[in-house]
Amino acid sequence: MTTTPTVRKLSYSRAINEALAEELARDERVFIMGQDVGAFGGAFGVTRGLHARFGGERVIDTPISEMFLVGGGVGAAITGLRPVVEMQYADFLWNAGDEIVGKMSKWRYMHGGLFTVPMVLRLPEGAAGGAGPEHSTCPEAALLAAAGSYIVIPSTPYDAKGLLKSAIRDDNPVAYFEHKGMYGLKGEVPEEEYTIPLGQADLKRVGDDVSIITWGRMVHRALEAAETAAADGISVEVLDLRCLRPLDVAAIVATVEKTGRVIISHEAGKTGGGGGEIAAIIAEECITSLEAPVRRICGIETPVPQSTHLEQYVVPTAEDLGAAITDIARY
Amino acid sequence: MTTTPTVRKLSYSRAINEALAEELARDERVFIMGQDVGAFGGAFGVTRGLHARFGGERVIDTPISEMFLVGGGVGAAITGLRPVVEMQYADFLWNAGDEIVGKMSKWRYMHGGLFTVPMVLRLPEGAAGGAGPEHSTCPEAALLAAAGSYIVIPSTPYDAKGLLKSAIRDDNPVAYFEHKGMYGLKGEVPEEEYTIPLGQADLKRVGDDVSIITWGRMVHRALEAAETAAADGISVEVLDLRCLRPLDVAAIVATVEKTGRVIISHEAGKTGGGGGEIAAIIAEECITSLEAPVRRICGIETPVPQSTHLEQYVVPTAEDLGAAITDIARY
Amino acid sequence: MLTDELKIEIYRMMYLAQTWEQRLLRLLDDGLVSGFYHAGRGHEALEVASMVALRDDDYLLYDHRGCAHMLAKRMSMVSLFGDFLGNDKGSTKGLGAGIVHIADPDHGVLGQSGTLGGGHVLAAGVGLSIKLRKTDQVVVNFFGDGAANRGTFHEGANVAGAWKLPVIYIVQNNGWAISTPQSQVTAIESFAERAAGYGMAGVSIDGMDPFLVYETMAEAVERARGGGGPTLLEGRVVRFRGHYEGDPGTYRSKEELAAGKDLDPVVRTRLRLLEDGLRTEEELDRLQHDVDAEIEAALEEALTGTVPGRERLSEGLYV
Amino acid sequence: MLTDELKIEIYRMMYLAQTWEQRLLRLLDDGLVSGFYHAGRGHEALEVASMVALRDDDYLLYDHRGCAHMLAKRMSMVSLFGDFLGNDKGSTKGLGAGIVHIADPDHGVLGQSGTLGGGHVLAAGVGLSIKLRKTDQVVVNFFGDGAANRGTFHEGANVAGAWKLPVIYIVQNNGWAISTPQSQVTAIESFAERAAGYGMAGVSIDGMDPFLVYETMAEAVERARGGGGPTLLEGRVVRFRGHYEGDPGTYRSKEELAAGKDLDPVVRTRLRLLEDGLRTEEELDRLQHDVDAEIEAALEEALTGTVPGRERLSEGLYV
Ligand SMILES: Cc1ncc(C[n+]2csc(CCOP(=O)(O)OP(=O)(O)O)c2C)c(N)n1
Ligand SMILES: Cc1ncc(C[n+]2csc(CCOP(=O)(O)OP(=O)(O)O)c2C)c(N)n1
Ligand SMILES: [Mg+2]
Ligand SMILES: [Mg+2]
Repeated sequence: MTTTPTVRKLSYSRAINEALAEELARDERVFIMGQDVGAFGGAFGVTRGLHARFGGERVIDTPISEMFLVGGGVGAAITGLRPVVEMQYADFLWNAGDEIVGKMSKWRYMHGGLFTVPMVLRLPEGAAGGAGPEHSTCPEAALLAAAGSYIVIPSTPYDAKGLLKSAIRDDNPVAYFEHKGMYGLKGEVPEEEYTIPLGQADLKRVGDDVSIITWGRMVHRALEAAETAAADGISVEVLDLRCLRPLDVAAIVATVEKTGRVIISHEAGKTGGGGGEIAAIIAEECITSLEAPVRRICGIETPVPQSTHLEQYVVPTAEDLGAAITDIARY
Repeated sequence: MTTTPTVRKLSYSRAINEALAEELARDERVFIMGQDVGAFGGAFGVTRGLHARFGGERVIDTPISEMFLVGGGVGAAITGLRPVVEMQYADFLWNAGDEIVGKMSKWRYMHGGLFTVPMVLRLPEGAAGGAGPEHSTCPEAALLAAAGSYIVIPSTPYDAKGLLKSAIRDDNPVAYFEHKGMYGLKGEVPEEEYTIPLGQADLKRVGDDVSIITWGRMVHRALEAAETAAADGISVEVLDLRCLRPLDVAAIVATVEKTGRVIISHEAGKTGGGGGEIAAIIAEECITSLEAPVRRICGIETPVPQSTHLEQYVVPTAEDLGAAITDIARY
Repeated sequence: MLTDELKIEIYRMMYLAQTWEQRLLRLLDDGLVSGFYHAGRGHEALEVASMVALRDDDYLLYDHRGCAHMLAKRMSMVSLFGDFLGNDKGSTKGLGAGIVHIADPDHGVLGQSGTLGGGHVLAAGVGLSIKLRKTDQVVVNFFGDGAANRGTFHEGANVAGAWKLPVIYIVQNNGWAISTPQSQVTAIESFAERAAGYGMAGVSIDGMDPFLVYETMAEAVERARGGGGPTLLEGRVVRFRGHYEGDPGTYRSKEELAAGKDLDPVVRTRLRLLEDGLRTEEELDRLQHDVDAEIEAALEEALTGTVPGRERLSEGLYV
Repeated sequence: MLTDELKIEIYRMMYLAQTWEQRLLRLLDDGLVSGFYHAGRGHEALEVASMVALRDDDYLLYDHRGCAHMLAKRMSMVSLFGDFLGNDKGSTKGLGAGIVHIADPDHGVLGQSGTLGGGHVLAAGVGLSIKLRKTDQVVVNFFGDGAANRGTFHEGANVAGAWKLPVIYIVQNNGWAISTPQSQVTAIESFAERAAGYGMAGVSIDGMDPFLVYETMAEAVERARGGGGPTLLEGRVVRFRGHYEGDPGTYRSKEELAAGKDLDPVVRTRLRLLEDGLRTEEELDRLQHDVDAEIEAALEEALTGTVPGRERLSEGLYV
């Protein structure tokens, strides 16, 4: 008789921490830098304990210099190291725009493939607790045009750990978005080491009538909405893309062909969010499978207000999704 | 008997220059700043003559400090002036990412509407003559998510002048993209003053069978392809969006409903280019009018190579569009 | 000139700023005020005395460290409370709200960049605007020792120096950026050492001494108004509380903090006024009592405000 | 130590850089080489002598002003020609091509940021990498007086100073950024004045004197290798040609340019070698003749290269 392994539950934040610890231990070329990532453990506590365990040369506190954080990471990466850079907020990618888009993403290509740029940018994103217009966005789509870099957005502790380990080991640069509102979220994470390949979407729920294609924190609201819809007899499939690059086009096409009714949902505002790209791919690749117009259920198209009172209206809720499901199922 | 007014032809570059001169003369709050925009006349000669005519306090040479260019522009705009800032290359918007996305676009909203930010960012874009990965892109879609700023991309001398004058007079910030490869392009520009409202697409060619939705320099390749297709009996409509924000959704829907066959074309790479947004809108708003899948004919999905030999393969040609037209017409 | 009346006014405003913040912290404790607050306790002398040296039409780009600079720039306390309460009594009518995006054009309060250091280049642009409009205004940009290392500082300071713009950069050097001590991320002791590289006047002073701050600032303002160009004014200050409310602050030693608190600018200034015989104990008690009442009255009014509804979510995005 | 042999080598390399560039300009005239070229004529002493003070395993982030630094860092001339011809003889096999993105990992040539000043922060990261890997390499970052004003400089220099990284920032101060004179956009005369603000050694020298450059550089390298931290080395130089080929350069007076050309580092160094009796006229003629032949041979080989086909457009994008 085999014993069921005891299932361990970890928070999203701890899962990331564990991935970092394991990779720091495994490969001495890996190091972490960012603001207050050292003894303080990071603005959100994600790097807690790493400074004590690995020391100040592996876990480095930096000045408030985002261009250095990324550009310096590139410099270290092309000379043999594997930096994991923490931005205090994902929104700050705009403070290092050229370093991300022009240097991290292009250095290898534009120098004829002579270098690799194995670095990971950790980007805590999302609306959570009134952090305002400059500390609350989900800017992952800003990097869609930045060919050369991968874009990873895990939605569960399990995915967060497995994808981060792959990202650190990958020789391409990776922008890794982690939603601040999920740090406390708990989920199963095996004791044993594992990795998740970049570029594979994950069916978080299987269904027949309607597909929700989503990523990041919206996955959970989609699952909630799917649960509610099930009670009404509508079977909803939830596809978590997990990566915007490499993008799992096959998984997108498969779910569209299966249900013919698609809702795309992300927290970022609709215009210029990643959903446009997904909708376009559907319109190109499998439009004839559609039984209803595509719908995007996304964040508001304004900066995120500072006031928590208004902030609550910014991100689509499970109810918003529920209404869209009912609508599209009836179409 | 009325006399036909003599039609004046001006280059795209001169049309922009004229708009600048007229607005500098009309409103003393307007000033220009940028690298070498003074006596030198700008890297591409667009501001030639303005320094001599308006002096060094209206046409200001700046250091190589893109964050100051934009952020300083915001500072001037919220204290009563109307800066027109020239970036030497549109790609450099990434060097001032936070200033554009976080400050220029958000300052008004996030301070409760207490300020206006009447400024124009002139952004010379596009592949032309081997300027390489960091001086050749068409990054207009990078600002799609930057609600608060308008995005203008004129394709003819007439549009360039009329839209720039409107942009300068508008109390909202405007990112104005001008394709370097069009500076020499000539077209009719009336002697009389005129402006073109922001947010109105323009049907550059009327047709019945296939719609090409496009903007910027690709408009001309689309017209060329349309001409060729006409010889084969395919009637192509060319819709020049002219602005990505405000976006003329009605014009998009109208042309889709008319022809049912849509090609979206832009010079920027397909993934993360503005075409995704347009395709998504079609998939949401008028998918039932489609007789064929949407097609995107766009630039390559790599950085633009430095070598002119390779650069020629980067931007879709009229032939590429022609092939797509034939294909989609037959579908 | 630092008259006796000005000294009293500076003290009054410091006391007001401190007490106002205490009251705000109680609202936070009561759950009435949401979000991040970075208490300014300890920074009152630098923030208040420098602002008292300005005119109403001078500009301020404040920083996140408390609200004393805004109060001293004569923003209404009702508006400030309203901003934190996120209601329509606030300067931003509940739309911005919270310290980050308070503003008041009538008093030259231009707002803040939430990405620290964003103000460095804005300030240079405001300076350029003043020069082009040929007024004799000045603009002040506040920031911390941490934000001093943003590249925006280089670009703003270089232009301000090259074009002799009327910009005053005030670095509130409390030695810490959240948990990171200045010495770990910066080679120099004083940021004023960077001024010369931009052709700027640079001065580093005890930012806990309001009268010294006032006099240094008055000089900088005079220079700026007279076309003499920008100043980098460093005030050495002490952050009494955590980086934000809730920060355990374990990275800082008890001794360091205790030594810092001995320099309390509010307490010491009161003593000085008494020692110099400018006011009696009773007079100061009465002054403080009046301030307390003012604050309570302002809060009372602010609490009558209404929180904006969902329909106002996009208000102010476009003109 | 600057031995006589080193002096000859420095001269040889300067002559080579100058002649190599002449040859390249002929290719440009002939339409064989595409694109933007920013001639380095006049900058040879600074670019060559500083690189001669390095080892092969030291790193270089060059700038757009000519190719003398790359040549002196021992890049193959065949590769360099191939890069400009955009063919597979180039270091980037015709994929990067043109001065902006030449590279040679074996000689530590890490490439260039086409957005000027991008290298400032990369260099600091390379310095950090050296420190973490505990080698005694150094990294050199070249840039002009114009690019010195990018905010990236502040962020890179601050870190380099704070962490005593082995970075040498070389500013090639030719007084012009395209048409914009330094004095119009910068308050200071010498960028070395900015070094102290970062806890860096700063020195400004005549960049037209290769032996002085070598000695100053040797000191900076020794300091960096020994853990003494970064240096900001300003060389005052003259740009003999337009900003790019085709720039009429009307913004600069004939007198200024003529005076600059009188300082020709290649001509004057030859004279010095003769005056000091290190070599005879004939010996130098022979040396130059050999260099000329080397260049022609390299070009001949480079011209046999093949331009990459369309199918290679995305090569090297991902690993
Ligand atoms: C560009 C940017 N990077 C990082 C942050 C996050 N952050 C907020 S406050 C802070 C520390 C600021 O330190 P300092 O400038 O010294 O001001 P103090 O808090 O000490 O008054 C940091 C890192 C930010 N808001 N903006
Ligand atoms: C960030 C950025 N801004 C502007 C440019 C355009 N540009 C290329 S060269 C140049 C002038 C450079 O001057 P300087 O740094 O003094 O070097 P020099 O050409 O004199 O050697 C400019 C403005 C650029 N490439 N990158
Ligand atoms: Mg501080
Ligand atoms: Mg120069």
